[in-house]
Amino acid sequence: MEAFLFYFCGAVMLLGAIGVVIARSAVMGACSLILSFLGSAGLFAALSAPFLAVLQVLVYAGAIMVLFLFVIMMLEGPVMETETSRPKLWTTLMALVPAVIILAAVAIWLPAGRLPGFTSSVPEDFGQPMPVAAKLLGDYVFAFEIISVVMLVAMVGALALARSKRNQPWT
Amino acid sequence: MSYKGLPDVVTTRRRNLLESAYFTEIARGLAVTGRHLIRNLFNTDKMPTVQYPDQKRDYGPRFRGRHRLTQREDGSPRCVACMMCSTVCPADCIEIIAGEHPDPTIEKYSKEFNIDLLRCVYCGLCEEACPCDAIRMDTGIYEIAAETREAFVVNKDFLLNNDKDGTL
Amino acid sequence: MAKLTIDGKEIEVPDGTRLFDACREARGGRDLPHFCYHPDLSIAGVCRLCQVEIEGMPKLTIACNTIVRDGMVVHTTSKRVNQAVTQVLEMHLINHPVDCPICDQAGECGLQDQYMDYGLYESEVEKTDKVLKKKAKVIGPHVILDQERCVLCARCTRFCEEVTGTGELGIYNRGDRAEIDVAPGVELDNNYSLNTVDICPVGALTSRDFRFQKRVWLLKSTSSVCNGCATGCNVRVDHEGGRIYRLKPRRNDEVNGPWMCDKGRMTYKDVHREDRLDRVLVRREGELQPISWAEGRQELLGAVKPGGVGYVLADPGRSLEELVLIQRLATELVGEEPMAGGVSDDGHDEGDDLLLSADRRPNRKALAWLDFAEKPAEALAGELSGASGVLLVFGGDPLAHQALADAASRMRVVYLGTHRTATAEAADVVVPLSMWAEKDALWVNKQGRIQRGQRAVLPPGDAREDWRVLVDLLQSIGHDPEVAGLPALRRLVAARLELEDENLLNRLPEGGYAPPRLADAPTGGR
Amino acid sequence: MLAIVLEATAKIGFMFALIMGLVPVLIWAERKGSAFIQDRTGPNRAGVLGIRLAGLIHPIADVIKLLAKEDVVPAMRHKFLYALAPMLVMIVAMSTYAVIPFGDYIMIGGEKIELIVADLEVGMLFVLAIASLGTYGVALGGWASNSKYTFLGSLRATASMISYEITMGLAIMGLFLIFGTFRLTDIVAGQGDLIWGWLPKWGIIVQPLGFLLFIASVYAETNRTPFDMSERDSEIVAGYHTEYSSLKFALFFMAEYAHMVVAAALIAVLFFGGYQIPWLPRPVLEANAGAMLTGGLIAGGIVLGIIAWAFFRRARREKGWYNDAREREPGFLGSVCVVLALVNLGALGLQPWAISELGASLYATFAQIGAFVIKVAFFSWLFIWVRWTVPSFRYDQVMRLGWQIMLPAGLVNLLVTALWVFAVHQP
Repeated sequence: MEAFLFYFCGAVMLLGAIGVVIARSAVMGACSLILSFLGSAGLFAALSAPFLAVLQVLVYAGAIMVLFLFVIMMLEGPVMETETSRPKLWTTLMALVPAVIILAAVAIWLPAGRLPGFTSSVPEDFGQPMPVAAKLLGDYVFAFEIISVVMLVAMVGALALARSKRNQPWT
Repeated sequence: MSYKGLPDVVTTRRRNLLESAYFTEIARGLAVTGRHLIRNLFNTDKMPTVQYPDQKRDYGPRFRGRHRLTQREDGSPRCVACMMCSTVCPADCIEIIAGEHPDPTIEKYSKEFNIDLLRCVYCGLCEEACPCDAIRMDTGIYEIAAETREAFVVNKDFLLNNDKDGTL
Repeated sequence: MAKLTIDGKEIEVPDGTRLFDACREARGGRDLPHFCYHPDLSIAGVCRLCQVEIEGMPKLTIACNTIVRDGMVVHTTSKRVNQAVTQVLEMHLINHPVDCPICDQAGECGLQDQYMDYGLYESEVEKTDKVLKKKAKVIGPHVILDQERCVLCARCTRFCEEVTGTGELGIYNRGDRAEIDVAPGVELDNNYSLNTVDICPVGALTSRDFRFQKRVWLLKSTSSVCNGCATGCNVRVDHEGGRIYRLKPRRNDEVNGPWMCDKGRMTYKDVHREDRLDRVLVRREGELQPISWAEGRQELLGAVKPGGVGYVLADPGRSLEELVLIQRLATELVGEEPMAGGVSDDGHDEGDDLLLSADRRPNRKALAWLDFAEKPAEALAGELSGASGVLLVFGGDPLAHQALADAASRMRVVYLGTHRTATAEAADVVVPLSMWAEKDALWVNKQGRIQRGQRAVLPPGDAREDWRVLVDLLQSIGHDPEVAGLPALRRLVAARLELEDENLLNRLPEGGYAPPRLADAPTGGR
Repeated sequence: MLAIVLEATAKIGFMFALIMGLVPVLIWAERKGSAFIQDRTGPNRAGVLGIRLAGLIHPIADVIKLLAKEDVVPAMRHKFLYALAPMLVMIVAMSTYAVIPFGDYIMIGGEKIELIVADLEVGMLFVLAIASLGTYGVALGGWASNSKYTFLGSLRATASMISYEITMGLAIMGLFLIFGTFRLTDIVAGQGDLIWGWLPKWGIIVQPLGFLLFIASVYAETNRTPFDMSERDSEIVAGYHTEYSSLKFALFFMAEYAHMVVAAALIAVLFFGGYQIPWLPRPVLEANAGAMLTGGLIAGGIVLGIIAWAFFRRARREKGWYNDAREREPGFLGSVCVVLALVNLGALGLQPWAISELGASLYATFAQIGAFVIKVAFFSWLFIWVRWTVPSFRYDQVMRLGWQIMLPAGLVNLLVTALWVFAVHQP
């Protein structure tokens, strides 16, 4: 069961990832990415970490990707699959070669016998709300808050940049 | 200038805190709609809705229904094809083709008289324009149905022999 | 010059002016009420409607029979005048039937207009007391008479006496029995009889052709030029819903005055004739088959190519612009020689000395201006038998001549025309053209006067503005005349005629323009 | 294994039946309710052999119509996403129910079965996560239709969902703090207590502001008036589902009502004690099962009798109105009521006052399920009621309300609750 879930969710993730790369339209790419996120959420769930799984869906698939999609749809507008040129050989190679190298590296360095029929060895309270909270708001509270501030700054900056172009007064 | 003593400028009152919080106001609105609901639930018969095909309203004698062409005492149509009705018709729904009548005392008559009931707006201007009282809208028929658009173009024979049925 | 005061307004008119005309001028173009007065007829003074009050004269005077005098003080709208006009009008209306709903004149009726201005009283005459006379009496091939409606203004009788000199109509009996009629055995059958209908202020004389066809207020009018003969009478095309109902003369004192012949009035019927061409026809398996415009255009462009065309034949029935373009096209296609402006035997009939010209083509003068020679049928037949390839025919019906038909039988005939004529039947490709009322075009009458006819109705089916077809043809053989619209086309024509002002034809005056340089050019044809 | 599968199937079946049963009833209630609110008669034509049930047959006719209709699709659509969108909406609407407890437990053969499909520890978060996925159905559907109206509709839907999801999360955060869990079963169980011995410890009592924020944002999430800007008829035709027809449209349409039901269930579970009957905890129910059942049967019989009498009176009055099968309807319905009343009274012969212990337990369970269903039905009706009472907000008003008022209010609510919980629970 565990192995089935792992392989299934992994396949979904990979499928989504491939879709992101090969999708013609940006909207389809975004949808593939969501599929990939859902796969990873499934992986978390298989690791008995429903909190993380739900957060994955809630934050990434539910919130961030909706914003992505929103922006893409705004920019692309209601237009349908436009004709795009086929990828050239050298661009394909540039993508394929690193991929093959990474795959080979993983295959070589991955301890043999670990993958099919593996057994879980995550801690019992992995990904439960309590320990996650303890880590975020206890051990790493400073980093967490700093990141929040950085993101706030980035948000204000983005707003300022977007505004200044139009030369409009602040409302 | 003020109209019937009403003020020219309508001043709106600022909402107070309770009102702008919406929820109490929404509750009051719910009470209003709920009152209507309950009242109608227990008085379904007193609703103003007319159950149309089963019940019908009575219309006054001046109600403008489907047109008809009137006849002289000898049964010939009164229409002399003066085109007043088709000229005044705002919907341009009356088509008349005039012709020479074999009877020299009548001289001009309408060889064809077609009304496109789909275009007609039932304004009654044709009745008013007619100098011979030849066209009237006093049949009281307002249910007009046909299978094709062409069937809604009714001719002289139809208009002269108007039965009291809406089907064309 | 005489100075006089009319309704408090001082005006100055030449000596000998009729007071009626002076009043019109003083009243801002508004006529005095009148039935009998007509500027082109003698003064009768019978209707008594144009009465005016002249200070110093004890009684009211009719303005039409008064010549202005210096220092006259005239009132046309005083209470006395108005009362008098109303009473006279009531007199006129005593026996006039209440026929307006079935009267063709309704809408352009003098009596109606006058009644709205001066009447509007309750009639004291019972309908049953009215004197009954003959209604709907056919008095000629074109005219029908309703004696009850007549107000005895005598315009029609004067017209028949003074203009045509035939004198068919007269006033018979006296008092309220007086009536217009023709003498027994006489018909009102001169070629100008419908003018009596025009000048009749009421519905007594009506046109048999137009009778009950349309109420006049529904008609729209477009000014045009009659194509019936070389006179080029100015006409008003009355049409509605894409259909022409009648032609009326339009006053042009240089050409036709206020009149027009009956033959010319009937020419509109050709526009709606059954045998009008409205599709491109191509001969397939011996039969003329209709095809779409797109296909037909390809067919036409394919046939009309330099080297492929052996002879080009035009017709003086085409407009000036078209003739210019046809000539240009012919020059590009076949060179100088193998072309003709038409068959000089065609389009001649009996004329009269009033308006109808023996030359029945509206534009023969233009051919002469363009040095676009017409040729007799025999000569053409000879030339055609020497030619080969495509015979391009623009309008007319040249192959009605047996000799020409025989000579052309070896050639592929491409015919651009308006009706299914003998030429169309003999042709391999037939392209529909528009007729005079369907296009904005220029016509040169026999005086050498360029007149403009405007488009009244749309051409039938696939037919379109002819000059566009010609420009299309010119472009396809690589000689773009670079005309995108009518103004450019008219400039092209002006340049071809070497007129002093290139935009002259775009600003043609109402009555047309006769270029003095071309006035002495020889008339084409016989 | 078989038992687990059977148990899960039964629970899923119940929830599915509840939702899909409520959807046509809600559609009917929407039409008939709006009609009565506006002094109209509402649907009353469709009927089977004259039985019209005041318009309840109309949803059935609608379903048949939508199934039989031609599926008209825009030519320039994005084929895959266009087909995917309605499925996505329906899947999302249906999967949220997994974590909603519809009853306490039921004893079958000595087994104690929890009445919830999946009792997740992060139950409420699961609901939020799934609900956030619901945006995609709307957004992609509108985009894939390739029409300006649908596109505007999907943009608006996306914007409002992004805006109100945060408020929705914040609004219930206080509740989590008070009950100390995300698990919905625990939250419901916690609401069975009484404060000071008489006030039920419902969510609305302990979190009134949270409740207001939650209900408002839930209305926004379900795209119901006054937050219906993504399908506002007067501005953008029908919004994101303008280009959908036939069964695809039916999916969107049903999903809207399914969403309403889930929203109503959530309101009931979070703020109104779920299946808890106030002042009647389960032990009390079990102890007095016999008396309550007997009383209930007698009361039911009397009420049914009154209804039957009303029907018969109506039948007499309507005689000669229609001259067709419709005239038989009140008489038929009256007879049905009489039969039901007789069944009720006849059940007294089974001596319900001497009910067994197992029977008492079952009675308590079904009473609680009934309480839950009644609460869900009421809040579903509230959705409809509000729609026909409150006019819509403008787009900018919706955005301002969401970001400038409700979000700060949610934050304040959370802060105050956190401080209170800290003060109370800190030793």
